Amino acid sequence: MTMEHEDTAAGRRPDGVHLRAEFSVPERGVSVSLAVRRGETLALTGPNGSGKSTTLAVLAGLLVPAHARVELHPPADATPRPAGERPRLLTASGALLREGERPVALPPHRRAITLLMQEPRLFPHMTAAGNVAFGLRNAGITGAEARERAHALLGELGIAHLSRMRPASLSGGQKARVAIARALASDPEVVLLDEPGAALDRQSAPLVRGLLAELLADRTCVLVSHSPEEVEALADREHRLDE
Amino acid sequence: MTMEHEDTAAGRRPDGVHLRAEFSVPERGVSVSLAVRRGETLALTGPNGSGKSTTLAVLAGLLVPAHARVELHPPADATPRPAGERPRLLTASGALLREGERPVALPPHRRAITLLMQEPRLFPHMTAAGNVAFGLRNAGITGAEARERAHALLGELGIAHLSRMRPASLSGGQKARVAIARALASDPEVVLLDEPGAALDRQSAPLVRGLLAELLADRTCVLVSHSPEEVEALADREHRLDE
Amino acid sequence: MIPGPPSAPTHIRSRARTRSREHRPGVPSALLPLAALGALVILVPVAGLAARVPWGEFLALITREDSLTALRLSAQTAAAAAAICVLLGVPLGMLLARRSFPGHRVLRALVLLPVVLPPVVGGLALLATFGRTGLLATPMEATGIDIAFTTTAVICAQTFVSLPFAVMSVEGAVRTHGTDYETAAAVLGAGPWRTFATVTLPLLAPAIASAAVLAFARALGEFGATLTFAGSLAGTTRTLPLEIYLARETDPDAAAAISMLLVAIALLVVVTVYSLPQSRRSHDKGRQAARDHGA
Amino acid sequence: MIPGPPSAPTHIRSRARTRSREHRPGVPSALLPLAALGALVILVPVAGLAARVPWGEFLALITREDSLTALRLSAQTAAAAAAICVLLGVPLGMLLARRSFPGHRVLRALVLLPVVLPPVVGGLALLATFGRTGLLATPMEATGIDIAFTTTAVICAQTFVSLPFAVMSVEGAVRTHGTDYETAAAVLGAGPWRTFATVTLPLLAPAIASAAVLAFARALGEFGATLTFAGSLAGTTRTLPLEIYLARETDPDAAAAISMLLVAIALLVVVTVYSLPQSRRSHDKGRQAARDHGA
Amino acid sequence: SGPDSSGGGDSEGGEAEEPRTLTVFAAASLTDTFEQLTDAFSEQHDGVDVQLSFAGSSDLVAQITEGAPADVVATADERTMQQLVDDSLLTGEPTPFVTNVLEIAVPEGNPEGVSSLTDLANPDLDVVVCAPQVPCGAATEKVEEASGVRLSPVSEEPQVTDVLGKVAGGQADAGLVYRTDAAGSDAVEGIAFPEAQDAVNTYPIAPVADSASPALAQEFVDFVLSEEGWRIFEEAGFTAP
Ligand SMILES: Nc1ncnc2c1ncn2[C@@H]1O[C@H](COP(=O)(O)OP(=O)(O)OP(=O)(O)O)[C@@H](O)[C@H]1O
Ligand SMILES: Nc1ncnc2c1ncn2[C@@H]1O[C@H](COP(=O)(O)OP(=O)(O)OP(=O)(O)O)[C@@H](O)[C@H]1O
Ligand code: MOO
Ligand SMILES: [Mg+2]
Ligand SMILES: [Mg+2]
Repeated sequence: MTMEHEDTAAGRRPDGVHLRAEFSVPERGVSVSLAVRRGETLALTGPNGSGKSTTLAVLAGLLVPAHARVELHPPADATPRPAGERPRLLTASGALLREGERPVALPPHRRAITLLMQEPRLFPHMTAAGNVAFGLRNAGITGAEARERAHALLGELGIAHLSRMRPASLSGGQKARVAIARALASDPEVVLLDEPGAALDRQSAPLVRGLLAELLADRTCVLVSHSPEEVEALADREHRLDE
Repeated sequence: MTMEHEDTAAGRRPDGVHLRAEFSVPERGVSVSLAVRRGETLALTGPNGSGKSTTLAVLAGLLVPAHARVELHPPADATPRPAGERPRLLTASGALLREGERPVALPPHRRAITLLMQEPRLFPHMTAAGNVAFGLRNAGITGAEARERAHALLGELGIAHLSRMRPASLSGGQKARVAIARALASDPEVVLLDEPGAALDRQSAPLVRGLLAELLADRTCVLVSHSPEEVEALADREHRLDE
Repeated sequence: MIPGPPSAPTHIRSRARTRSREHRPGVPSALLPLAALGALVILVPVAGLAARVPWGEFLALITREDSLTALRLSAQTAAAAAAICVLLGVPLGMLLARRSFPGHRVLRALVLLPVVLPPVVGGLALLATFGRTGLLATPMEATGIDIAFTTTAVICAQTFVSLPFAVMSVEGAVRTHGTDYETAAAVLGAGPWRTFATVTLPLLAPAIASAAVLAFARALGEFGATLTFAGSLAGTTRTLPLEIYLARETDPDAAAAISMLLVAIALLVVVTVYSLPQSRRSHDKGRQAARDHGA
Repeated sequence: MIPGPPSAPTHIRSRARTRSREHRPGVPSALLPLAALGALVILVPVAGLAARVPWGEFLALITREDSLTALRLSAQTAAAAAAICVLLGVPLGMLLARRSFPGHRVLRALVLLPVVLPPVVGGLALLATFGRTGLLATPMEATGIDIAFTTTAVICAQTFVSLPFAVMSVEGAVRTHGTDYETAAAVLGAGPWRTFATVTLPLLAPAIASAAVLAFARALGEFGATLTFAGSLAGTTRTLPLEIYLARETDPDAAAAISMLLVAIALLVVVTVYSLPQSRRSHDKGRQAARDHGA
Repeated sequence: SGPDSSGGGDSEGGEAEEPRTLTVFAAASLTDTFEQLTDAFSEQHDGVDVQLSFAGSSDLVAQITEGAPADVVATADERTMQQLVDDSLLTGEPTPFVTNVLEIAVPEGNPEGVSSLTDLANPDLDVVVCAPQVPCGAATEKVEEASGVRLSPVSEEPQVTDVLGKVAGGQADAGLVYRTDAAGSDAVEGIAFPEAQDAVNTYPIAPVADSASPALAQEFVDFVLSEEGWRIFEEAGFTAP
């Protein structure tokens, strides 16, 4: 085990793998092993309860299985990081390894991964635009620029006119779109999406799918979906979980 | 207006209409007029934000528009009701009219209508079976019989093994099935379903659809759905709302 | 006794864990010093008090008949007051949280008055109401009710000062809780009573437990209103705080010891109530919410 | 001034309403008598007290210099104590709600102790801690800090008795609230501080307002601990409750009048705080939840 | 401290002197008289600001023991004062300045027609007294022993003011309080009874050792013991020691 840590401590994978996970959550009957290449969108499919949301939770750091290996690799041609910046390396037990140190659990907000949850929980005290700007601010974009980009993103999703509404007065599909915008706003390195299209209507679904295709083009992504069209349109590869 | 009340006070419609609604909610930009015949399943479709959930809320009594007319008619061949039982007649402003009385708003639990909400909120302190039994108890079925029927219904939905789990440890699709079971358990006269199939996986969706087809066969139902297959399989007729 | 294996410190145990661990949002670490300071503000004076207790004679002091009589009376009256506070406070808290009516805001503020009134003034207010020359003197005489100098008067005084805390804590919980689950129950055909009994009450259980504990604690410590309204007679109206106050005059050691007895009962009751399964539910809920996101 | 149209009474306005009305789950009507009884338990004694006030001389009595000095002191100290209670109570309440650590359950119970201790005993505890022969005498002498019998001591006493209420109300709210939104913030890359500032605090605003109000009310009414720990010096430590206590012996009319003054301040502050936009949010949330189901 | 810093004609003299503060801790039952005394004292001592702190005697003792900034202390009985003597917290011996005796207090108009201590033994009367642990209760016990009258009170209060309050409010039919308490209240009538002489309560006063202005403290004590001071006490119903 320790050996492996050393191996991956260098962090650059010649095979272009960006994200790799191997873990089991026996109490949920879930056991997964997968790898996603840089820029690739991997569709994660399977029946209800097969462990798709659980997998995303592990990747995002919300769930830390007893035995797990989650690795996020820097690009092969990465310039050396400025001193002080941590390598984004998650290992056994979802932990960050730095040479000579005891592994420490890396909390979700330090993983350079954003997750669109199956129940996305929009912040009730912020407007739709405020929710989207929240994602932007975490990436350091603030003020007028954040507002502008939030508005633009909501526009691309067809709900610019709702940007000043609170989540409580949005319809199910409108909320789903705000959540998509919020998750993608900050341009994250890795995106995990849990059934982003489930609440969309027949007309919008293809539009949103088109936008997602654009946004995910050269981004590493794991997409959970029950919709064959969505998988077809967005994913480079499908990984099926079975019960 | 009063005239109309008198008209419908008799309550039996020769045309077999069971449920009729005419209302507008200007602040949401929603204006609807529809009628559902006894035993019919009406699909309510339309883009996100077009007012589908709003319509169900009005039918169920969660939202009482300023100007509205909602009528629930007894069967044409209905035997006279036992004294004391109220006629199920909802009129202007979602109110119940009894001769010689001022109209009073009829609260949701007195409408003989159950609603499966878009966000169904399973009771967190009850097990899956407990949630389903809750619906049954409101129909007067209690104790061992309720438990048995709850278990059976969960079985038909393919999640019998989860009946003792709390909602917090269920997956999205598993929760959706419990919610379906809870809404249909009590054998209600009228059922309103808001996107029941949105979280189901590719395999289960047809199974659940089959079950729903059976359960809704001679029940009056309004079904909101974005899935053409679902509408095709379950609905007798489609009513489109447009933005 | 055969010694068991030494219990491992937490961080080692967690290394060898076989179940998954959930990420639980916590408290920004910068706030921890403030939290610690807050705990110290309360704990240090209690330690100061404990340092004054002659622990050698502690048992002798607290098992004196006076102390035991007062203890019994205090336990009974505080429990009765807490029960009444829950019985009246839950409906009032729900009403304030869920209905709006004219004067709502003022009523909500008025409910706090017993907290603002110094307890002695509270006692005077009770005298001005239920006393022999009080507001309700005539109806009370007519019905032959005379609570002056009785244990009932003690319970009245304790209820008066404790009720606001029960109301506030229930109201806060009902508000935070929202009405989602009640709405879900209504559209499934459940009437207000069934909804209240099977949905609202169980979900509020932790808040009700908190309300009961707060009311009990406040009633247990009640001094001024009891003294002013009910008097101080051993076995009938002299609760532990009154006993402490008296003992202090002649025997400060005994006063300190009885204070510790009060502290001990409070700890016992609070720890017990919070260990009941239903009063931990909201805690679990927090956990489950975290889990939820892994679901 | 041109008179506006007469404002219609509520029930008429609602008939002519143009907006939709949402079904809001309420309170089973059978509980209303209990709620009313609860309100009466609090209101009737306050009315009894008010009946004793010589309203004719009210203004003269409360504008005496003694009263005004005490009023100023009370307002300042209670505000300071409430501020400290919020500053320390929010972190401590969050800690108790969100972290588990050894001794968690006991700490949670210990936090309630100032409620259980009769205020006079609380004052003695403070003396036993900060006094000349107290627990902290040595470090305090070394640093030259001497708070005994100063306005600072009043604030200390008020903080000691009020802090538990702030902690309990924050803890309850944090628990009920769960961690859903904080988790959502974390997976969007927000660190603990940003999450605390932009998600936790705004969502807790109503609970914090409640905590502040409760702490302020309790501090305003504080009597026993202040008298014992800080003494009763006009302008320095003699707060309104102490002034009332003094007046009560010689001038019951003035005592009743000053009590009403206390009541008036409390009402003013409470109504004001609850009218602030952010402290109503949870109320709105309740409404919005109902609306949600119509969405 | 007072705003008036112009030099006054008092003993410690010297110009440009600072406004001086004198803090007096006094038993609650002295509230009225000490407020009057202080006014008179301040008139004679320009630039002196006398601060009064009233509490129960045992509270005063606890406070001074813990370093309260008192210059003078006056308690309602000798037992409590003795604790300060024992702890060497006073300068010199405390001096008794007044005494007080018990009286029967009944509501205005004496509705039950009480006239003697024996009347209080009537079981139909609600009688309140002080608890034996506090000075007025100790006096009550002595009176009971000396007279052979057995009271069965409905309440034994920890402070004499609580007895007074219950009688004044009509809650109790009669109570035993100090004469000064009965005299100071409009709502009760005081009935003297001969057995009271068996339990005379003495109030001592003393300057505190830690005082920042010992001379001024002594001046205040002297003023309390002066003829002028006595007149104020006498008017309030106190008796001479
Ligand atoms: N918090 C939890 N505690 C215990 N078990 C859980 C918890 N959440 C989910 N499970 C169980 O773990 C299994 C995997 O759940 P998961 O949510 O990962 O499924 P999923 O693939 O996302 O399903 P769906 O398509 O329904 O969303 C399920 O059997 C579920 O019952
Ligand atoms: N509580 C509310 N307050 C104000 N406006 C609302 C509220 N809920 C919904 N709306 C608005 O009303 C309109 C209709 O919403 P509704 O939820 O009925 O749409 P829907 O047809 O169910 O959409 P979806 O397919 O997204 O669920 C939308 O424009 C929405 O923004
Ligand atoms: O003046 Mo006292 O010490 O209350 O009897
Ligand atoms: Mg899932
Ligand atoms: Mg909808």
